[in-house]
Amino acid sequence: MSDTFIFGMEVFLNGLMAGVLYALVALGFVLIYKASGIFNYAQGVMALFAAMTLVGIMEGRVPFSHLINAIFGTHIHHFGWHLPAVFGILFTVAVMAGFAWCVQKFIFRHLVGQEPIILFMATIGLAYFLEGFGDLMWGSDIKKLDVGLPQGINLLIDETTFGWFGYGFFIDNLDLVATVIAALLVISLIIFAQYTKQGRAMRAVADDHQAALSVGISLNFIWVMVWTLAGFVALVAGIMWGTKSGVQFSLSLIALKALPVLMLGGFTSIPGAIVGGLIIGVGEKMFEFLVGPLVGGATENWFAYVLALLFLVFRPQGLFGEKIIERV
Amino acid sequence: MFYREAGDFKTTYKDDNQTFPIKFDRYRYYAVMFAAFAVIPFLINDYWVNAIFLPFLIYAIAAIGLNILVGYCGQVSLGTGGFMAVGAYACYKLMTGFPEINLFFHIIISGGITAFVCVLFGLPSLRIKGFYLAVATLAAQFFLVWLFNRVPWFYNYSASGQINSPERSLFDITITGPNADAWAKYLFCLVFLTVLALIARNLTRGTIGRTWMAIRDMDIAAEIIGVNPLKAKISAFAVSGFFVGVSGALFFSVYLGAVEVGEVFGINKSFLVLFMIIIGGLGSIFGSFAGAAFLVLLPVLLKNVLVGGLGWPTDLAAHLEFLIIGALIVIFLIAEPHGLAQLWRVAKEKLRLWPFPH
Amino acid sequence: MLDTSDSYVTEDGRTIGGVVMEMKNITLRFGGVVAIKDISFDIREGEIRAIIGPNGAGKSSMLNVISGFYNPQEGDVYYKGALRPPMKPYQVAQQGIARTFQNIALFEGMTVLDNIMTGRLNHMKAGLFAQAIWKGKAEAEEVANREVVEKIIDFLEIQSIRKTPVGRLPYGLKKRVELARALAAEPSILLLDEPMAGMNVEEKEDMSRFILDVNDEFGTTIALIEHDMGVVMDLSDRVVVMDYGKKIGDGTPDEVRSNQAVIDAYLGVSHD
Amino acid sequence: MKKLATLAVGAVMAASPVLADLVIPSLSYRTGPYAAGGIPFADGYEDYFTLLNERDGGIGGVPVRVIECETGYNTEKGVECYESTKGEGALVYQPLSTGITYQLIPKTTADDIPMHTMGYGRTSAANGDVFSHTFNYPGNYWNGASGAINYLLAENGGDLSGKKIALVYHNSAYGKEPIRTLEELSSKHGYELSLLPVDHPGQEQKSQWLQIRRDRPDFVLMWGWGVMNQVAIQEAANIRFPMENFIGIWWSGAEHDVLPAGDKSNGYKALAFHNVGRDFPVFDDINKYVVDAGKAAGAGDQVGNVLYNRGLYAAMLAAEAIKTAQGIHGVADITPGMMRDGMEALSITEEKMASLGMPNFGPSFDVSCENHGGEGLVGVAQWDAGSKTWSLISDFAATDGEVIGALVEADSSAYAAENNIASNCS
Repeated sequence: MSDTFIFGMEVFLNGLMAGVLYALVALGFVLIYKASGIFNYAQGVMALFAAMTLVGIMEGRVPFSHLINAIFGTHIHHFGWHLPAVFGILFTVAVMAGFAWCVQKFIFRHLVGQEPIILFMATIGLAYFLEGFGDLMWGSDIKKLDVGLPQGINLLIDETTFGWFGYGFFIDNLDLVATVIAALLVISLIIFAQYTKQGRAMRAVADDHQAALSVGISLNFIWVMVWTLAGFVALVAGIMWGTKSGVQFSLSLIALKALPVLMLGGFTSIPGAIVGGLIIGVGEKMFEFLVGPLVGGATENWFAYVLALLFLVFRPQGLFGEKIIERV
Repeated sequence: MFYREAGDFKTTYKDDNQTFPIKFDRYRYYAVMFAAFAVIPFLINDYWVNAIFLPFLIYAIAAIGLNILVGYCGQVSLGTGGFMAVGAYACYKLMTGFPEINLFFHIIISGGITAFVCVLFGLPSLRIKGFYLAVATLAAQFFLVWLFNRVPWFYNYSASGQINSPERSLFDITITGPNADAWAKYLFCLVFLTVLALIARNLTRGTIGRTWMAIRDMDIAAEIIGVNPLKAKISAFAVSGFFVGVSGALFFSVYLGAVEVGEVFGINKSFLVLFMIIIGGLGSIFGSFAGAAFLVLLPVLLKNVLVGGLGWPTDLAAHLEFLIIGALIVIFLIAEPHGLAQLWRVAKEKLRLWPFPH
Repeated sequence: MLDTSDSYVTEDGRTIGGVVMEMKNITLRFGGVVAIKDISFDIREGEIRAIIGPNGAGKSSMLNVISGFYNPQEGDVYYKGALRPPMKPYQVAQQGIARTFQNIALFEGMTVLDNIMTGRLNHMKAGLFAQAIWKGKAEAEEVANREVVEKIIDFLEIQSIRKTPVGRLPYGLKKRVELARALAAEPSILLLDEPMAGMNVEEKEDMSRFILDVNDEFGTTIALIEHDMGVVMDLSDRVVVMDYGKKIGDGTPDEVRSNQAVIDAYLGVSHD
Repeated sequence: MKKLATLAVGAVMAASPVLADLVIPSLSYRTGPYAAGGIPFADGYEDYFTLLNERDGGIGGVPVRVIECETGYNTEKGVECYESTKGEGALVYQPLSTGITYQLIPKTTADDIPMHTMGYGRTSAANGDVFSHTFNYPGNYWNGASGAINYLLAENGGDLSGKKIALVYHNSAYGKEPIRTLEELSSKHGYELSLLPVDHPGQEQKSQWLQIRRDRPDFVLMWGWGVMNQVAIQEAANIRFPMENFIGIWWSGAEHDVLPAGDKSNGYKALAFHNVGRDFPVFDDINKYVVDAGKAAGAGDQVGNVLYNRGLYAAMLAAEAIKTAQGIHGVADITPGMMRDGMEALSITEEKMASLGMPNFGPSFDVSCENHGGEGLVGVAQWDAGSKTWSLISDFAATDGEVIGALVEADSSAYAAENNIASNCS
């Protein structure tokens, strides 16, 4: 087997892993869009905020300490505790639920029935707000996040593939863990949607707001729940990316990675998000591997979008959409 | 009492088609033009021009351009930053390649080149709609920035990839470069803005504007009543591209003078201009002005109040700035989803009735 | 060219000319579903032609074929004596076929005046640059076309809502504005898709009067779809009856009324 | 109009007359994508001037007033900051961003205000004959590139032929700076150079590091900034690239760059043009007069960090230039133009640094009209993950002046031609 082929396989596998992470972010978008028709631009900032909150709680940082110090001239920074990750995650989920409630109560309840573009804009405003709020609460320094996830090369795969090809494949343990967690998350979401009362209500709302309302489902409750779920997904994504790079501003930019995935998979399809994520992940990594050296590299950012664009030109309904029949 | 249309009769359709059909509006418009051209240039200093007026004027051009595409034709674009970069780099290449030709023409040609590029990236709009199109235009954004960063020809093979605007003048008055006077830069951009705003107004009140709005409101019905969707969308992309290109060229040559593509024309720029037209009002030229003014002035104002006035640490002020702008966007949307322009219209309706509200 | 050899004059004194449009063996399918099956009929110049039938009979699909929105898989459309090749809807419109829609398709963000002005698009020729400059050609053209539109506004009695955004209008007025927009195109054939759907009796009477006046004063050929049998029989010169995508009757209102297949279709005789 | 009125009032209030002072604007970024790097630098920069005010009553008896202005690493905000502070009599700008630097080079020249871009900005500004108001002593990126190669030469017995060196760089003007120098040096020393760009922000670098793993370069150099540093070091650790063969530029060598990777980052190296750690007498004074007095900038928790030291060093160089200017012109309350003269006549010696409580804090160098870049001496620092400290492992050493000089000459003369700049020194 030629070197290019073996290397290509390694790149392919890594592309799949990256794709899973993209899918994870895209999933947060899909949840909210499906249930409420809101294209939530703030999803990336939510991931940042959730990760910041997790670090802040685990390290016992005093929220708004900088602001308090500036106003009252005090010097408080830490509560002086260190919580284990599990508690941190639980508290953070509670914070995200509170956030979901506030979002519903103070923003989207007042925007019911508005055009999608207006709702989209509101989420942009929300993103700005949350970014400023998060920085104000926890500070804009870079934060190390360690919830005990393994990182580094997986030796088993390295040795096995070395035995096969004479070249050991590099697979990051963190990526493996992320894949497993993402898979678990999707399965539990599907189970939740299929077999629980709230899940069925959520699907009903996604199908038809009016009908759901008429059979006595509280839209408000469902929307708070969906935002909480999206907050949880954001937290998971934030942990994965934050573990690798530390929790800092750029984490919010991972939303940009999810957009081409959404274009491919559609805004409403969970399987679409997953398959789309895999295609984008593999596509951009393979392009960078095969074509990147010829054009000077760093192609990944735009190639994901061009790939999605070309795909849509030939198939406007996306991966899983049905052919659009226009009517008048 | 003062603001009303009663007694202001139109006897010809021509009169009825005026930009400002109400007399009071017309006078106010003349007053603003007078102030902008004949008063402000004598009052401003470097700070006002470089920190407030230039960004406002140039962003207003970009906002009008984007508003034509998004507000009038309904094609959401997130590629504004990339298209501004096309204008900037075209201008740079023209300025350094043909120094004997006047800067004025360079900027116009840069607009034309951007219009062409914008049309290329607008072609998928025939098949892709709504959010999908918005995301698709991000392909243009990322690709263009990558391209200008990657191909050394665009930055004349300079060591770092930055482009610098050489000194150029018009009627022997220096317009670009560090020695240009504040008032000259201001007037140069103001002329562009005024002419382009008038063109935008003419286009949007006429046939082409109606085809754009028809496509925006219901594209299928528009096609059935005789609107060629290709022509309508492409012309919107072209006109919008021209405006955005001119603003990019001005942004580079007159305002900043030195530009690095990824930093200045990144994705944030696309979002910023989009916010301007949303806050200002989609499908409104006045709204483009209002939105640009709002988003240029507000941060400066907040900074001056929080840091200059209250003496807060700069980072706290910057965080609060984000927080307040975000909150304001949301509050605006809840109070008036159609932007400052609509708020202004409502205020005018009230004024018309004042002081007899019933 | 139109063959006007067999033109005739109706009882109320209108001249009905030759065949302006002819549909020959039209078949339209969506995937496996056959919406229209092998239908042929013609429309004569100056007449009011109705297409009727129960729900799902394929009437709207037929209208969409005429207006070029659907291209049929089989069959030919002859327009003004020549075979019409498959074309885009806007090209059909440019040939002089205008229409209204069953579920009003006005441009909600524009004023009544602007909506009607869109109907004049194919009469306005000023280029992009002329429009950008405005003064001169574009303005003159705007004013000239405005005059035409104002006549239609007067004719349909909607002067007072000229500058109102369409989104704020009640249903009945919207229907009228839509008619105005179609009329503004000065079409050779005017297609009306259920012009009286959802109206009360007075509104229906108004609308009937407008349709007759349009036909009478401008001599516009009209093809319409309508549910209300009474209205159809009163208005139209000839009627095509469709059921399950097939033509089951064609002729004057009286002929159609006595057609057994038509009676069965309307009374709901089971198909077996 | 109301807005404008408020603004005007604000401007008037800000401009209210004060007693003589030396105005030093600090264009900082405590927010945005590079906040983690901006905070310590801004703290160090401000703390040093606070120290001078508290301990010595300013410089030459005139107090220093630091005006901090947040740029968020954004060029437009940088312009606003420049315009709003220049009227206050700002003596020297330290814009701390490549974009703002390029933007201010012509402006500061026209306004006769000097600018100091220490270890960043436009490299060819070292040619003072063209760039009259821009200074980039004590070292620039091309010195950095050459310094790295020199260090590797020394490590490898003076021979790099046949070795493979990969450059991982931020795909921007900043990141592209060293390429030409490294290419020139590659033909001189016979190593093989491969280029691996990373797009902003650099959160995703799997492709680049997989390629490094495949190609097995002997050494990796990095021109990174922001999150790119943390991810690169993490990925290098993941593929088990030997950290001691991985050298970052000085902007890729702060504590927060290596800490997220934990122990695995042990041995990582970074270039340096100033010393690291807090083993200097000046820190006692900083603790005494600034931190313990509750006058520290920011949260006061950055003292002694690499980038804090850099801010401190920049402030020290500015203060010394002020002293030089005061000496030349015999005025204590100097103008920006005098400051420029002071910077051009600046001479940093070991004795001077020792007397400031900063012995061997940076290289000794002299500035002249032609040479605004100093001697270009570059050292190497290494990270010890166990004690969580950086330490200088190679002292400030000379770089390849021949290669760099030619490149500086070529780039600056192209700039001079494009902008019709006459010779400043002749």
